[in-house]
Amino acid sequence: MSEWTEIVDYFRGRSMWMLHYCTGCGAIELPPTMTSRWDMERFGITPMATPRQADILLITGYLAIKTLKRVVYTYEQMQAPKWVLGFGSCTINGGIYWDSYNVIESLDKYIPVDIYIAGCMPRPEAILDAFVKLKEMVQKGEAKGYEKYVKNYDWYKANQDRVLKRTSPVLKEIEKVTKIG
Amino acid sequence: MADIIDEIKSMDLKTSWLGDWEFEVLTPKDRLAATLSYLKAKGFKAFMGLSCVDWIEEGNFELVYILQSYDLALEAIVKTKIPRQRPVIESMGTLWKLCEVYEREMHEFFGIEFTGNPNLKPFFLENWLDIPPLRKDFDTLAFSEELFEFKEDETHGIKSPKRIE
Amino acid sequence: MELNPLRESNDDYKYYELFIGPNHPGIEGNFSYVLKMKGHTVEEATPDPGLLHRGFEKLMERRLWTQNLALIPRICVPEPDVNEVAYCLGVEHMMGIEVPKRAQYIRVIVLELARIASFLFGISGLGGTTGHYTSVQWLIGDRDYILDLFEWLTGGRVYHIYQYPGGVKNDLPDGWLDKLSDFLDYLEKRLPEYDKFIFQNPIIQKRTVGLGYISPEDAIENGLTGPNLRASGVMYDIRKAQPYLVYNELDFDIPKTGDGDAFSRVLQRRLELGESIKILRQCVKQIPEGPHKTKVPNPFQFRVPKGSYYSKVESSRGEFGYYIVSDGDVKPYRVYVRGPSYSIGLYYATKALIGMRIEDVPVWIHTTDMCPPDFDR
Amino acid sequence: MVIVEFLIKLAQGFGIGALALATGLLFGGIGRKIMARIQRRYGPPFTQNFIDLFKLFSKGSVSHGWAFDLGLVAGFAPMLAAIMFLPIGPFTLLPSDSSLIMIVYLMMMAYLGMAMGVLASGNPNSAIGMSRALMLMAGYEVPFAAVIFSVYLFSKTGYLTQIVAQQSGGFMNWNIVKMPLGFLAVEIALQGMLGEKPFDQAIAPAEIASGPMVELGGKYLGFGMIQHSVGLFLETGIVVDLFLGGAPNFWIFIAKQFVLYFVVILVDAILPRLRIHEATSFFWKLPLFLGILQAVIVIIQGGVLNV
Repeated sequence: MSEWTEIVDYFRGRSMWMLHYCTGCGAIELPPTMTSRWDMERFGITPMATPRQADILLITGYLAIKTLKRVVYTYEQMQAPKWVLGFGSCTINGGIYWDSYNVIESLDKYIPVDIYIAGCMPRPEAILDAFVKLKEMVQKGEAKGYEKYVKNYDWYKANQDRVLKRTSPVLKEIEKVTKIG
Repeated sequence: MADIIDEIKSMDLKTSWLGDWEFEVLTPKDRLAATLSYLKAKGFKAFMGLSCVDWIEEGNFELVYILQSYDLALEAIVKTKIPRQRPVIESMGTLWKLCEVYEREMHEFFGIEFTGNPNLKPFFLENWLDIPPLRKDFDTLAFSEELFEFKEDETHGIKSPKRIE
Repeated sequence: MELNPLRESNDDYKYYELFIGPNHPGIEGNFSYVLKMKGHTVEEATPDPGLLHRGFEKLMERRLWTQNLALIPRICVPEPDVNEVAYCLGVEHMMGIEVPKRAQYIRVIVLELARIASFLFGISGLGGTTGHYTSVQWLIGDRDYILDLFEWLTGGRVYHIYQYPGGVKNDLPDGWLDKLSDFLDYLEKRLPEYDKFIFQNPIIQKRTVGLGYISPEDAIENGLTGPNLRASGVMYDIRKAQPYLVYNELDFDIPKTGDGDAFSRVLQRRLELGESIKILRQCVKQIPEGPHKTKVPNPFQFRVPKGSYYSKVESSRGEFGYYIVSDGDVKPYRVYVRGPSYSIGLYYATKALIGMRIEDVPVWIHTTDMCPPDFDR
Repeated sequence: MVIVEFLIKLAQGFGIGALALATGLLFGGIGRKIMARIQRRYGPPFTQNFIDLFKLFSKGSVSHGWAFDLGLVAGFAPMLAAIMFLPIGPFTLLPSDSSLIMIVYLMMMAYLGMAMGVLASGNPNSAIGMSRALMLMAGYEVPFAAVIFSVYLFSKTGYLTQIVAQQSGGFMNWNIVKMPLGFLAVEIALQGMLGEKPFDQAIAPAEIASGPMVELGGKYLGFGMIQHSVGLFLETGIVVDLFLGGAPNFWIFIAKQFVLYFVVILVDAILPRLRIHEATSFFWKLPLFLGILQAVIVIIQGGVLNV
């Protein structure tokens, strides 16, 4: 069966559909990547309108808490095999928003990331490079983030709930000092 | 242009030029509505923005209404102070409906109550339980470290299972 | 499945909810409208912002005056330079710094180039929503020439971080102005093609003429600015009315379309793009020799005197305003950012979208050229 | 013997189905390439659609109930069935006296099956998309029916092989020369049948997030793609048989199909999308007028002038 898997992986790498969800400011470099100058369709990468059809979830930059919730929904709606690309420094460690109260710091704690692209903002060449890398990884059968998600579902869910389903103030002692009225 | 300044001065309000095209008007809280409607009648028809400054040391919130007149090519910046302990002020939604959206934002970010504004629901933030974030005593770094920066093994109150590679 | 006996009389069954965004190709950026629909018609629209909220105003209070220059371009992604210039203008006014003539010209060049890039992006949005993909490909492709010029000048394609209180960071590289002229020649050659392909296209006209009419009174009352305001017939441009930088030395017109519908809003952008080319040509001719920056204190001693100031710049979307408050410290006390899309995206859309058919909603959104990062901040 | 004949027919049926699918996919791939070149870019390899289809069938998929599954099968099965009645070059698997009516009927069945499937997904976007698709069908089927009627009157038969035979003997015998108005009407209707701009309201990504396909993923989307590809083959094929004189062999047949598809792609590249009611009312105006005019001309020629 391993030959069959290899063939399947080969074709999966040649046809990766990307979800057309602009999660952050990195989305501004996607139109040049998609259009006539860089034309990522020549690698078989096409933007798709809905998560059901997509193979790649591109997290283009920082994630506000509100967006994280949508991203998790979206990721879970996508069908395996699926891959996540963390785009820009903000997804790695918060980047320039390292001290922001509304931006998560490390994407890998909430959903499994297969490839990070460093930089703010990464150039279209870097994006294409990441896609080609991902293609190689897929064809070698190395990009297995979605399996990691299934295996560690509780861990990821706990991390997500920690941010999304807060029931008490995060900074308790300060809350005691200043209360409205 | 100058007569407006003179008229405002005759109304017992402090006013001064901030730049070539803009002047500020300091008004007490109870005369805010009157000042704004006076300016609106004088041609400052466009409402450009509402902001707030948290003067934590003197214990006040300063509300800043930015108005624009297209005929005079002037900007009027109306400022009023309300106590930080009881931040309540009437809504300007009767003058500009648009203002209610800004008030909703200020309510969320500073915790100011606008009486008469029916729509003060959460706007930009979801499930926010701490003090309003743009207040000076809110420590965003501590918040960020507490909520987002945690080691993989730390539990933080939630039973966090170990990650399998 | 159970059928409700009250189905006919129950209002809940007449309506359904439809999300335009955040994960939807028809919305601009990461932003959402929750539409209450009846058939194909919108009955109620509720904006749901905050998906891009990063708390800029809080973060800026924690950084030095000059550190903030790296932060603020991120507020408006398609056209970041207006943020830097507006912030610098505010800081310079409060500190009383005189900016050299050459630096002012360079700033105008950067602003106008960014405006052209943003207009090309904005017009391509119309193509994307109406399915006119060839125009998207062409316009975005041409926009890349501008990004290349920026990259040569500043080192960054999207975020330039090129302005600094007291001037700009580097002088223009040798030969840059010639390349700029070449690009302008190229663009002027392309524009008639675009006019024919997009603005004279009968289906584009059919879909946008008469859509989402905004009267001048409505436009003023609801805080619309920039091309959206001018398309409604209120000919107010900050560059003309309250000239900053060297705009009073440059000769340009404010084109008048004045119908107030979706088509005239896009056409307004197209015509203003032509005026920007005119401005750039003059700048290339008139730019004086001289220093490109003045001496300012080092970043750790960079203190702005006590006070407040509202500085504003005409961006491609409208008025970008920075209300800056200083208490004399090395960090700003408070910075408030007035994004041009705020009033139209969060307030006016809730009125304008009512009664619109579902296929017109994305077209309306894109013709107003709203940019969610600038009101989410 | 009957069993052997049946088995041969069955094998031939599979073969024709596969052939139609492969041709449809290849056309789609070449169409993407042409589109890319118009848009000043390189474009995907022309085999891209095969890779996409293979990948879709290797993906996991979520079902939305039995009606969803059944609907998608009901969506592509009639398309495949219709191919069997179509003369492909000199070859027809199931010759029938009423093959024209049969094909038109089966084509409509396919869309209704698709409608049943996607409506079961319960997503409002697919409901809007499907209502648009059916409304558009109500638009293009009317001029198409008018043209079919004229062809019937002209050829005095509904047997496609016979219609093709009547057109043999050179270019001047083709129906496109004899009924130019009808061909024009069918060409416009073809744009709508294939769902290319300006008539791609049903899948408009920027408006309703790709409409009927919004909940389709993996294998289900694969079935949708098969339906589209076979539909492409069928719809261009029937126009070739009706107006372009059929073909002496398979290669000329697909060459003629490709010419039709090429025109469709060119129109698709330069026009944006109409609103749905504008599209339907457009079909009821110009193409319908052309179709009816053609029928009237045929009646006058045949009945009054007795040509």
